[in-house]
Amino acid sequence: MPDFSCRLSDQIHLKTPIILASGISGNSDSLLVRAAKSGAAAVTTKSCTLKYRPGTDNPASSDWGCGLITNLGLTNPGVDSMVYLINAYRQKAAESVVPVIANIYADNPDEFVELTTKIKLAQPDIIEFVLPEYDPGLVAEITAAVRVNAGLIPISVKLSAICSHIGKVARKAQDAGADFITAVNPVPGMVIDAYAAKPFLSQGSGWISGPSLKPIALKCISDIYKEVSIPIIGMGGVSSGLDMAEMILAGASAVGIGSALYYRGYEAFTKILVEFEEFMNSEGYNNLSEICGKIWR
Amino acid sequence: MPDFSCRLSDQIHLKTPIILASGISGNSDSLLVRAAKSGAAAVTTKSCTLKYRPGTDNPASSDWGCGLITNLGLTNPGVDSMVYLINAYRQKAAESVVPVIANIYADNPDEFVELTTKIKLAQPDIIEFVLPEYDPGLVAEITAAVRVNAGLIPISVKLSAICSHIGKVARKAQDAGADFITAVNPVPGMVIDAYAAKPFLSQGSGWISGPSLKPIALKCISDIYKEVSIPIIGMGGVSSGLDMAEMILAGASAVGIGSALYYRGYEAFTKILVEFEEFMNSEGYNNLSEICGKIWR
Amino acid sequence: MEKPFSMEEKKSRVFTVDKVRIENDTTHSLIMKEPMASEPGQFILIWIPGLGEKPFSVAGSNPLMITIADVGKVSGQIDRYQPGDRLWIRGPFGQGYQPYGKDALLVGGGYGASPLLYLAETLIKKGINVHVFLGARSANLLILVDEFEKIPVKLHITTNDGTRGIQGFVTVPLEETIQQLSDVQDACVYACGPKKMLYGIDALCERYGIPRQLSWEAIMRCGMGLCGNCKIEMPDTWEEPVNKPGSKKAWLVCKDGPTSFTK
Amino acid sequence: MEKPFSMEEKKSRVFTVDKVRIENDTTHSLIMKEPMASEPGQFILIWIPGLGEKPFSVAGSNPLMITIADVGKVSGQIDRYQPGDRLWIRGPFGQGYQPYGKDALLVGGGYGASPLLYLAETLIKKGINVHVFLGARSANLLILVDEFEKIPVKLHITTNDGTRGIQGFVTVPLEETIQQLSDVQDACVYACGPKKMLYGIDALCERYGIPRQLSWEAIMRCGMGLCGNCKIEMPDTWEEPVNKPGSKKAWLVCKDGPTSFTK
Ligand SMILES: Cc1cc2nc3c(=O)[nH]c(=O)nc-3n(C[C@H](O)[C@H](O)[C@H](O)COP(=O)(O)OP(=O)(O)OC[C@H]3O[C@@H](n4cnc5c(N)ncnc54)[C@H](O)[C@@H]3O)c2cc1C
Ligand SMILES: Cc1cc2nc3c(=O)[nH]c(=O)nc-3n(C[C@H](O)[C@H](O)[C@H](O)COP(=O)(O)OP(=O)(O)OC[C@H]3O[C@@H](n4cnc5c(N)ncnc54)[C@H](O)[C@@H]3O)c2cc1C
Ligand SMILES: Cc1cc2nc3c(=O)[nH]c(=O)nc-3n(C[C@H](O)[C@H](O)[C@H](O)COP(=O)(O)O)c2cc1C
Ligand SMILES: Cc1cc2nc3c(=O)[nH]c(=O)nc-3n(C[C@H](O)[C@H](O)[C@H](O)COP(=O)(O)O)c2cc1C
Ligand code: FES
Ligand code: FES
Repeated sequence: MPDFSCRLSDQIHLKTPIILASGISGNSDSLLVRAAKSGAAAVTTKSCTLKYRPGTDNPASSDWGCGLITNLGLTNPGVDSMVYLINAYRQKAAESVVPVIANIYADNPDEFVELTTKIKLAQPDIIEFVLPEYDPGLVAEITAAVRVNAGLIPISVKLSAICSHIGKVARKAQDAGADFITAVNPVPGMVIDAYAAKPFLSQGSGWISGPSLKPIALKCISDIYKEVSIPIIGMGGVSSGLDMAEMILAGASAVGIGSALYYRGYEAFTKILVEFEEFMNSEGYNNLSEICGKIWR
Repeated sequence: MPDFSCRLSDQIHLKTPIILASGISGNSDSLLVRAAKSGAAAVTTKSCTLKYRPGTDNPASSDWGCGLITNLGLTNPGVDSMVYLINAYRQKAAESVVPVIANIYADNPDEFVELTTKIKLAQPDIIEFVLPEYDPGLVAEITAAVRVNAGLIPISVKLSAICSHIGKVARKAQDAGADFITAVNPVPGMVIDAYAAKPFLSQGSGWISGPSLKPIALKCISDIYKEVSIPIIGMGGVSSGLDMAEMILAGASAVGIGSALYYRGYEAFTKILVEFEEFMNSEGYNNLSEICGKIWR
Repeated sequence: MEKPFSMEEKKSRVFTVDKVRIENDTTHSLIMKEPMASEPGQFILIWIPGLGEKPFSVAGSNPLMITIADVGKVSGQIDRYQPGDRLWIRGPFGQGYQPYGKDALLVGGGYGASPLLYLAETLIKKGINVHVFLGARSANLLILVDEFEKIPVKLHITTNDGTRGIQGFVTVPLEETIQQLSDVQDACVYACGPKKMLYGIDALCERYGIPRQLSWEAIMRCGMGLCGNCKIEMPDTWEEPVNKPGSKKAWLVCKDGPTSFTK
Repeated sequence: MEKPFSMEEKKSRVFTVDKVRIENDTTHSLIMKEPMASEPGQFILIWIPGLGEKPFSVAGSNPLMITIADVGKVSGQIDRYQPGDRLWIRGPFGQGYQPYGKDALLVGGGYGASPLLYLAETLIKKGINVHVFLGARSANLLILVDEFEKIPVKLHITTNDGTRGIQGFVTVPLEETIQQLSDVQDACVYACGPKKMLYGIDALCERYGIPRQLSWEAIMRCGMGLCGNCKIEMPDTWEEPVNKPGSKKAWLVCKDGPTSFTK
């Protein structure tokens, strides 16, 4: 069996490279436990904001054929409850516990400082944050602010597939102190029902994830890989072991899955890993570093 | 039967709203004739540059399951030959002739001036141009330059789905003199073959068109529709009459098809129109303006 | 390696109301013109453009039928629908009831009875012996009684106020019937209704060691097993399947359910 | 309204060489371990990662077989492949030959013979009477002769220099055979080879009023009917199908072809 251990940094060692992406089950300690028990090597909480957000009305999501569209409106209990939730997760997971990545979101640097200070109380293994805009100056400012306030906790900047010149932006984030890059967040999209003459989602538009996102994500990840030296947590449309291989070949050190839980249930973690192992065996690879970024070698 | 006539401006009247998108068969006068005879209400030539470009090596395209990826490298005979080709198209099409949209591409405003001056010799019905970057200042500068040099010929700015704040950029283009907006050009993507440990296309990455592009395109078009008052030539993943309806409902005045010719052949034009007519009849619509942008009413 | 999913469109489709059947003061059934391949116990999502989308049980598949209690925004709007009106429906979703054993005991509380007529018909076709237990607070809240009377089932009715059938809870005639079964292992209780009733029935079944399939409700958002909003905790009697570790404390109604099966 | 296409993956898959058969100095056949459902006359695209991708005719489908003349970059690389080596293949693409009538006259020029063995086998199975005409400049450029000798066909060989078979062009024995046919309308010529040969055969067939299916070559780029690079003009004898207006002057080898059918 190939060696799947995944060393993201001196502090962060994952038993395999598969991670639960943010926003999937991430508002429930017991669902995070379920993900951990189902094979996730790390779990990410739902993006949390300073205050509770109820989220949007239904319909908030749909399978439109080539992928999913969702707009749940950042439903989350607020950062204080999230700290509680992370602790509850650790306690309930007991010996099944895996590292937890706390995802935060704010509109401006000041809020990010406050959020970082608060989420730090839960001592997450990584603080991941979603940027409101991809202006390079702002990216640097927010990253530096989170970096300073996170103390010893490593931080990851999560970039969206719509971030133009994503490689350069990732580089800015690295220079401003990011320990990892998480990529990608989905692209905006809209599903219209012609008979209703209305967008399907209550909010009009949403974000496109799942299979149709994969080639876009692979391009982003390979662009980032060429620009940075820090590890990339890759995601976007991974639902099989081969997808996972492609993402690592493009330059990801670990791989997040989200929509795959719709296609394959919580079993997705083990199924994808088994398929990935088949691939590694059939091609004679022994460990992850052999294939990470290999398309460029 | 509903009234399909499509008045893009005082000068440009199309018999239906369906257009051949740029890059599909657009380097051959006789293929443009075939498109016109197959039901295209207007045809667009391949993007042409000042000089001949041979294009990329194979593989240059693939059907990856949810859509297509292509990177043909702007293969085109150069603007002088394109002028010749447009004239040949008109002559060969004879009574089947439909308006021709000449698409041009350059890296900088100066080249755009030269290209516009040259392509004008063919007296295309519309000059459409693809921008090298979406910096708002540059968009305005290039649009103004093309506008001045195009004389009486209407111009359309073609925007890509990766253009962030696409509505605002379209607004800039309108303010700088664009008569129409064409949207969208495909998003960058990469298809990787895990067993080969290589990107599939010879150039590494390419552009994603076809079904998986549709929700992204619909979002762009609806964003543009909210910002501009000029007509939008919408495209991106349209391969059925319902897709076409969705795009018009989002705000397009006419609809381009490209990848659909792969899925349905040149028959795509009539098939899509027949399906669109079925939709219009079943919903009791009488003409295009009733549904254009209706999701916002 | 095969792709782990098929690229079918799962978007809402337009359905047209063919007939409306009044079940009681607040409940009625819509019979559509179109069919939808589905199993009893599965659910669909009904979208009223501009208003919202809510889950409903499949109450018949060919043509598609749904039974709706008017309790709020979406159900209230649907309540006004007449033949010819259109609804947008996607589905079916979730795990349905699985025919099991030779005796079936179907228990419906309030509009929880809605999927049971369809289930009863399916079980009868398989040669299974069907008992139906309908309970409600009062006679005017019972539904589908006339329909059940038309098919070969043994029907037991209870109302809390005694306005129809036996006075009391459905669990009373249910327990009597369980006691009369020749082999509880070869029978199954199928229940749908409020959470409290399900917990009660589960405890009763556990006492007698009889298999049961319970259909749960929760507030759904994504309906795709992603957001986690529909998470419920299963009763202690429910054993965690080995392929779903951790699901006992975190069971998704939209994806793991809506029906659970305890043998 | 149904979706007009299925979301199947059409990406390249890995195939492994099982056997290599030498056909002549520059041509050899690769027999793969895996099958590929396809019809004679269709083509596939072979990708050599890092090198390029080129079209080749299907020369057998179960297992997949291809016959390749070493003329350049990709074919030269494939020429070196041994059992166990891997190739990346997608397809099949395009329109194949359609079995037609009771007599079949198969004409191959040079490596143009490559799809004809597979075609002959398919036609024989349908009870069609098969003649095969193989032509080349010289004996050492002929291919598949031994293979055709093993199956029940009437084989005619020509070489320009007379080193094997009749000296001259394939059109000579072809014309003789056409003249002997009892009913030219119930027969069909199937040809594959250089463009010039195809034009010649088309003119000959036109003179005798015999149906023909010709397989064309062109330089392909997208292989998807989009770029227009594989466009050719069909001979004047070719009537434009009503559902393909304008295609006579703009026929796509990758999508309309590679085989044309003139009745
Ligand atoms: C798997 C599943 C299957 C379901 N099957 C059916 C079915 O077959 N028939 C059916 O009528 N409903 C069914 N429901 C419930 C249904 O989805 C809606 O919750 C119900 O119609 C209320 O929606 P609304 O928009 O009309 O009410 P809202 O405007 O959302 O709510 C109005 C008020 O009613 C209360 N309320 C909400 N739901 C209920 C409820 N279930 N009972 C009593 N009060 C409630 C709310 O708390 C609120 O105070 C099912 C739910 C699930 C999860
Ligand atoms: C529908 C279709 C089916 C085909 N089927 C087969 C087949 O079954 N077997 C097969 O061997 N080839 C077949 N070909 C031709 C094949 O696709 C390639 O063109 C050929 O193998 C050359 O590719 P290359 O990369 O090796 O040569 P390149 O490096 O591209 O070319 C090298 C040199 O060879 C010349 N050349 C290119 N093609 C040919 C040719 N066809 N004949 C003679 N010289 C040529 C070029 O002009 C150049 O000078 C088919 C082509 C088409 C369009
Ligand atoms: C239902 C849903 C909710 C999501 N919520 C969040 C979120 O709160 N924060 C975030 O950074 N990403 C969120 N995402 C994005 C995912 O973390 C991931 O980046 C994206 O879905 C791409 O991966 P996938 O194709 O595997 O789903 C969400 C995705 C989905 C499908
Ligand atoms: C093979 C191919 C070549 C293309 N070439 C060009 C081009 O030269 N210039 C351009 O503006 N767009 C080009 N496009 C983009 C199309 O015009 C269109 O914007 C895009 O494909 C989205 O539409 P579709 O999904 O219907 O294909 C090309 C698209 C394809 C598929
Ligand atoms: S409703 Fe979102 S997980 Fe069930
Ligand atoms: S190769 Fe592109 S159209 Fe045929």
